[in-house]
Amino acid sequence: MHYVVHVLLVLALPPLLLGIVNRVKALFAGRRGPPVLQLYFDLAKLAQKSTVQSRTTSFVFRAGPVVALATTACAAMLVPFGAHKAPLSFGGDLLFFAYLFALGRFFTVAAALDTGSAFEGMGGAREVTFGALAEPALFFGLLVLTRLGGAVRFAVVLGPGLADHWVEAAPSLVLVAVSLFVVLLSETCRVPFDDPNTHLELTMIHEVMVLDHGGPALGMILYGAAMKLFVLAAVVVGVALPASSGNPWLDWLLFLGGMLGCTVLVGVVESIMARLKLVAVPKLLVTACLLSAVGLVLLVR
Amino acid sequence: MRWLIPCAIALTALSGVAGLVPARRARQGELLAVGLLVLGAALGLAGSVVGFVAPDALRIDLPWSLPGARLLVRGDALSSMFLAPLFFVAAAGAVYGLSYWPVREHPRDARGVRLYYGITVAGLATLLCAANAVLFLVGWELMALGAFMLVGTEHERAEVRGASLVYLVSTRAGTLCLFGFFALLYAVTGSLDFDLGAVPGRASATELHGLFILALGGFGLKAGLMPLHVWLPGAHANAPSHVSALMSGVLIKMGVSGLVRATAFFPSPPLWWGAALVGCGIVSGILGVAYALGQHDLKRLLAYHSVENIGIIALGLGLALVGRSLGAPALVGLGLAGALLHVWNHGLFKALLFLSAGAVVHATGTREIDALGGLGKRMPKTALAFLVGSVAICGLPPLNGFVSELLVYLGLFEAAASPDAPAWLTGALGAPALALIGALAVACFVKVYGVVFLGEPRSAKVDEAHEVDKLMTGPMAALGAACALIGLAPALVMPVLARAAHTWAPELAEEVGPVASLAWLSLANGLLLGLGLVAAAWLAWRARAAATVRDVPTWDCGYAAPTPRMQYTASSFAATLVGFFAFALRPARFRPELVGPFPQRGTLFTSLPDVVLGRLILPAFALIGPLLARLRKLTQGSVHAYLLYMLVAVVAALLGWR
Amino acid sequence: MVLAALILVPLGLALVALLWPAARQRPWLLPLGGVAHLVLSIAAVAGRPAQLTPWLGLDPIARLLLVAVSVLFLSTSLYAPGYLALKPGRDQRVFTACLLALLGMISAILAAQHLGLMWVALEACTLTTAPLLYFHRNARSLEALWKYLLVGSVGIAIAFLGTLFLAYSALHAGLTPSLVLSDLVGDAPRLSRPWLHSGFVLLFIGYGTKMGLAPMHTWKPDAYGEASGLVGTLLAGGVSSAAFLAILRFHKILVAAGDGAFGRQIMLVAGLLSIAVAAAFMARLRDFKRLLAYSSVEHMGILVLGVGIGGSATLGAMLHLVNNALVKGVLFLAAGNIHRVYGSKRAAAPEGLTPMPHEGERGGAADGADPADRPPPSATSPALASSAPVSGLLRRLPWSGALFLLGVLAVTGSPPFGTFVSELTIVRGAFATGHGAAGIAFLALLFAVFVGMGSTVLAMVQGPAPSTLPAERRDTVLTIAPVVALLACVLGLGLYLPAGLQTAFAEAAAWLEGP
Amino acid sequence: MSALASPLLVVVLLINLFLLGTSRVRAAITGAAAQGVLLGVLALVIDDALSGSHIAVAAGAIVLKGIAFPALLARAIRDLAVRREIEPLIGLVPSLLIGAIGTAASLLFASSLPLAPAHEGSLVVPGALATVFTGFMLLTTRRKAITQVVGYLVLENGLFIMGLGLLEAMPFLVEVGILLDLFVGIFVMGIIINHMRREFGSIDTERLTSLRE
Repeated sequence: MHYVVHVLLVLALPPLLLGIVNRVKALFAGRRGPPVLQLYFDLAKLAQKSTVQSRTTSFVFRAGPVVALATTACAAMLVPFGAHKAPLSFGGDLLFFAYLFALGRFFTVAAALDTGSAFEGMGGAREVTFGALAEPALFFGLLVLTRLGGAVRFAVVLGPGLADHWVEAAPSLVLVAVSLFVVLLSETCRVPFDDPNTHLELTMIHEVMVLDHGGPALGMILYGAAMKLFVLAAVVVGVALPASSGNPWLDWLLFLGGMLGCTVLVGVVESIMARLKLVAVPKLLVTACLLSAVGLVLLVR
Repeated sequence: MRWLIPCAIALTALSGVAGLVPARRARQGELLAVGLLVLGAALGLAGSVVGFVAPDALRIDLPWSLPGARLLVRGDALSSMFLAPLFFVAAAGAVYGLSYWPVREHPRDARGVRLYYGITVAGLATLLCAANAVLFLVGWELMALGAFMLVGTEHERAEVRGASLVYLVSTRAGTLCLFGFFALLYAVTGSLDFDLGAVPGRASATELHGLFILALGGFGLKAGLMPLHVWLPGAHANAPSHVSALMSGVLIKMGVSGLVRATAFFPSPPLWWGAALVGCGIVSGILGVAYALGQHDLKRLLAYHSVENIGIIALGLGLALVGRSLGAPALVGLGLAGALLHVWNHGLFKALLFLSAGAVVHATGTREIDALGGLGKRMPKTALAFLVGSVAICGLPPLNGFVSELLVYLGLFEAAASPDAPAWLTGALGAPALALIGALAVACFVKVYGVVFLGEPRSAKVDEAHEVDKLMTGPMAALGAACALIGLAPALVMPVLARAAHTWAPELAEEVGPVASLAWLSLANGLLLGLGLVAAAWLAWRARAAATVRDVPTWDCGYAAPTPRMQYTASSFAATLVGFFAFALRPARFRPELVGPFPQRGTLFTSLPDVVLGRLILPAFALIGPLLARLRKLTQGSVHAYLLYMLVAVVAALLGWR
Repeated sequence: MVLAALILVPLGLALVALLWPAARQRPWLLPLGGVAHLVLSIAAVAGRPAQLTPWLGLDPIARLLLVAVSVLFLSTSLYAPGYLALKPGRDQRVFTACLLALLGMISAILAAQHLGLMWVALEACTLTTAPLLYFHRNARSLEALWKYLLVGSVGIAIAFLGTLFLAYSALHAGLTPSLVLSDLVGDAPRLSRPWLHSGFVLLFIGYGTKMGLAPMHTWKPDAYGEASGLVGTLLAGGVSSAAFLAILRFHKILVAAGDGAFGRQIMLVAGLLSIAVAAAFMARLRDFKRLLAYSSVEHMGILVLGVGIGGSATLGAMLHLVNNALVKGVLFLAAGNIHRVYGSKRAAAPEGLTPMPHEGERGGAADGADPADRPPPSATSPALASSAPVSGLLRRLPWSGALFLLGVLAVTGSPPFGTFVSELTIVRGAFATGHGAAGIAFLALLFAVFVGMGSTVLAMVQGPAPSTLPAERRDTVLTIAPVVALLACVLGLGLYLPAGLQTAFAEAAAWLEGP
Repeated sequence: MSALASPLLVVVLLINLFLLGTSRVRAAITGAAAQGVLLGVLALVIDDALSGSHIAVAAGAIVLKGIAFPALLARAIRDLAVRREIEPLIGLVPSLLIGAIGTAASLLFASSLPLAPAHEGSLVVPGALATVFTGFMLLTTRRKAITQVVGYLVLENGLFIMGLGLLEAMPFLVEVGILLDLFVGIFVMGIIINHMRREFGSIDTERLTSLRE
């Protein structure tokens, strides 16, 4: 039953998050902004469109969006939502989760290179570069969580036990939560790493890689990006808000509330921060890495 | 039964002789030779299977008249662990060689290549099942010298000569370390036979340290652990590709097998052994892949990835050693199982990558990454093979690379959760390092695959490249299938790993490792593939429903006439990441002098020479040479000086020694 | 009687060679002598230890060496006719005679149980070698000869002084001085130590000069560098080994006197010194015949080191004695072929160990034009003028090239050649007898030696072959088959020791160590 | 051990110093000859009992060392038109000094060696060592091949003295061995010197330095 809810949430909710983010930004800018459901309309429209593909491209170009979406969806099946178990859970699923995104990155960048465009190559290069720096930060975070939980699986590290750890290990958990949030921002290509609505190809990361995609493929990409935000937000919420009331339905509400909070936070960050210079991005990622490393040290001393 | 592996060795050793026939019968000759080698490999595979189920069935113990020598052949699970990939890759490479290096294209050296190939394989098999130092060293040197002849195949080219000399000198350094190792072992145990766990009772602390240092020197050189990797890139890059596959896939693993065997002698090794291996592993892993990122030469790049993967293996083995020192069987089991499985996996996907790279070289005649491009359309099978290899070597699900890295990861997280400092330090350093290695590997292989196989050809020669024939694609297919099999059904190999790990550390239980979670992993991989198929199907359906236009140029942000030369190059792709590691890699940039408003046409050229070789060892040689040359002033041909030396000798000896 | 025949038959044949009229058949006296000698020596070794006179007899080491030298000479003698056929207009008469006489003298050294007789024989070796070294009759060979003779004679003189000291030690002890080995060994405990010690030192230096131990090795590169492959083989494999046996006989006296440690200490130092000097001088040495000379110095050092370490290393030294003698044949004969075809003793510049601009990039390795590439002094002599440096042997002279490469691998102790077993045994002995430092130093020096030899030899066998060489110069069966046979022997010794040999080596080691 | 031996040996030592000090090739050869004759006499007086081997050795020494070789060398000088001055690598005075020091050192060294009762207080051993040392000096410091041969001759003289100490003890064969060998050695050297003159137009062995790394 709850697995069905889990799957439904994963399939239905992601576009909404992006709508909320945009709405928050609009409010900060003092505009009304697009409707919250705008992305749903866009996806529906894109699904109908016919596509134009460069003659340079091969099957890899079409595989990009497919793999990106598939990996994200698969990852979504691993993350417990709030107090609810994930449909798929096994020893080491944390690592599988991390490497799924790497797989998605591999094919997205490959698809970008398939077009042979210098701009998309540039974007791909940035994607893998920053991805490589985000990886250690993520793993230091996972180390902290597993050391607390005692096993390498979401069900344990984000389980009810975490609430007690918040009592004795609050400092490290705060640090980890922050660094995971930074990782979320970089993985989903939000400000301050990348600006989803910039129009200068030279400065883009994610957007420039998908320049040549159109129609249904572009739809899959947008949908996949939204789902990625959803999944990572779920992890951050799982770390930051491990509360669980006795009632399962209450737990769902709790979780949704946490997600809303996290999304709004993303929106706020985008509104109050400017996009970093590309050269400054690594510094931020290394900082995140250090944060969670410090968290680990605090834990073992 | 017990003669299975000796027969395999004999067949492979002699296979090349069959190829030594006059030119007009050359084709039959090489077919016969490869046939013999494949037959021998089949026998050997059968033997390794026997080794897993009934180790004692393979044991041979005959007297041998040389001092300290015994014909002691042992095919236990550990040997089989290395024998299996050896024979598999060797057979694949031999078949591939039939159309990659045939006599009709290389009349002068093809026969030699086949002969030395067989000898190398035989040496490898010999040393793997040898249980006596003399027999081991014989196999070891057969391997080393055969490989040396193979590396020097195209010795008319200066680069090849340089590479083969560096290889020869460093392999000799390793062999001499092994002389020392076995001699010291003899001094401690009084025998040159490998009997497990016999040592520590009698060994003093200094002897223990000496043993490990000598073993690390000898086997680490062969394995290519940083900073002992100096010979590896040149040799792998300059050998014929199926030889590179054998060397990178199997030969360097002999260093690993040696380290595994050597450490097996010590039930409770000093803690610093494991720590040292973990350190070497991390350094090799990160710097290896960082070097790979900066290479322009396709095969040299793959060679540096061998350094990286050896680093991962060393990380696992070091973890197991740390676990053994601390008496933590979980670490031992996971670390060793991960290392051994990675030996298999790397053997498979690195051989696959070298074979497909060889196909590219064969079709285009260049190893220069930035001169290639767009081969995916022209050589689809090769491209697919390379893609599979890339995904596997990056350790990405659903292929085999992920499984072994998962085991190592689980061990590292286990260690990180443990209370005592050495263990959690290992985990806390190892896991993020492994993550970084994986991410960098992704960057590197996206780069290679994208630049070589995607986009547009960067030169005319590449434009008219054609797919290679079945003799070359067949072996690639076999290797790729093996990668997929281990990736999708990892639970199958767990019992084998458990047996091997048990042989190494008898205190371990017969079945080690998270078999259950590996079954779940297969399920998750299945789910991943399912989702992918659904998405692909939907996209295809939409594409059929709505018209799709295909014959337009890439949208290049409004630029009218893009040319292939405007594509992003491999060098630029990796520039930023290489920049992060500049402190260790010391990249060389040759940038043009741009003056005035309308500067002359100039070219930028970056390169990443090996720091250890280029800035440490070669300068050292260049320094020592003149010093010794100065010594030569002593013999400038004056007979008076010669007589004077005698007088001095007489006086000194008479006064010194009475 | 057999022993006397071993000495007299070659001498007689030498006389025949001097008197033989026809130049065409004359060289075939050498194989005749070789076969006869081999038969005789096998008879001598198989027969019970024949001590007919107190003056002649075979101690276990001599048995080993006798057969080894006999095999070496036989293969050399089979090589000789083919070689001399390619050298018309040289004085074959004296050459042939002296080769045979040399064989007789070497057998005399091996069979002599009287140290004075042994000394005379060794000196006679020096003198019979002189015409052999001067075979090419040019300035360089003359210079080499002068140095060889002067240094050698002085060394021999010192050895004689040592012999006198030894005798005096007996005289001083009030014994009737005798130079018969068995007597000396018997009376050893009562010999006067100061005389014994200084005598041994002098003998070691004197015979060490003939062996070519550093720092008395200086004549070796010159002599071997100018000698033909034949002569080099017999000098490096035969005379040096015989001189080593001479030293061992005195060492045996020391051991019997309970002073083995004294001799071993000296040998340990001298051995390491010789290997070190050889290694130092081999670095970047491009003249491959001098390279072989230094290799011989190195291996004499290894022999002495093995005995100096003692214990199981002694067995290693015995193995190495035979292996080295045989492999030297391979090297010098193959080098002779190469020298003849290329007309140059100089290897091309090696690649790879010199720093290269952006290594590995765009195939851009160093082009090997190093400043040390100036024309060699050998270019001054007319015979070697306009000679290209040696390269591309594997293409131009596949047989000789491969044999040379294999020989170098064998001489540097690569498995599965016999030298590997002996060197491993020596290292083992070093660690087992607590000479760990010496063992490590030995390994390090072996590496240095390998770098020196390896880089030069690779530059010779690999690379493109010079196109200037006249096509008619190539390998012939007569100049290849003997080398192959010798290499096969070395390989065989590395793979299997027949029971007889096994006991022979064991006896040799026991004879040296035991009472 | 007759009383004559020691004085004779003193004279031998003096001849050593003379050889080191003289600046004339011919003088050097004459000195060596004189030393040879002295040694022959010494062989007769060294032991109280006079045996056949004594006479043989004495005769051999006088004939070879005293007459034959010097004559050979003298002829060589005449034929090869060698310049008459000895050209030492180090000055004559230094070589004299070193020679004196060497003689003293060999006396010291010999005193550390216990002597047989027969030779108590005799100069046989130190004389032998000093003469050997002198020979070495001549070999290492004299440029001309001829003078080096003289040095070798003196070296052998030293050995001969040592041998005299054991004359009655040593078998006959060895003594003959020395003389024979010495003879051949000098003979071969003489031949080489001839060739050398033909090849290099001089017998200045300093020029023989083309063989080197």
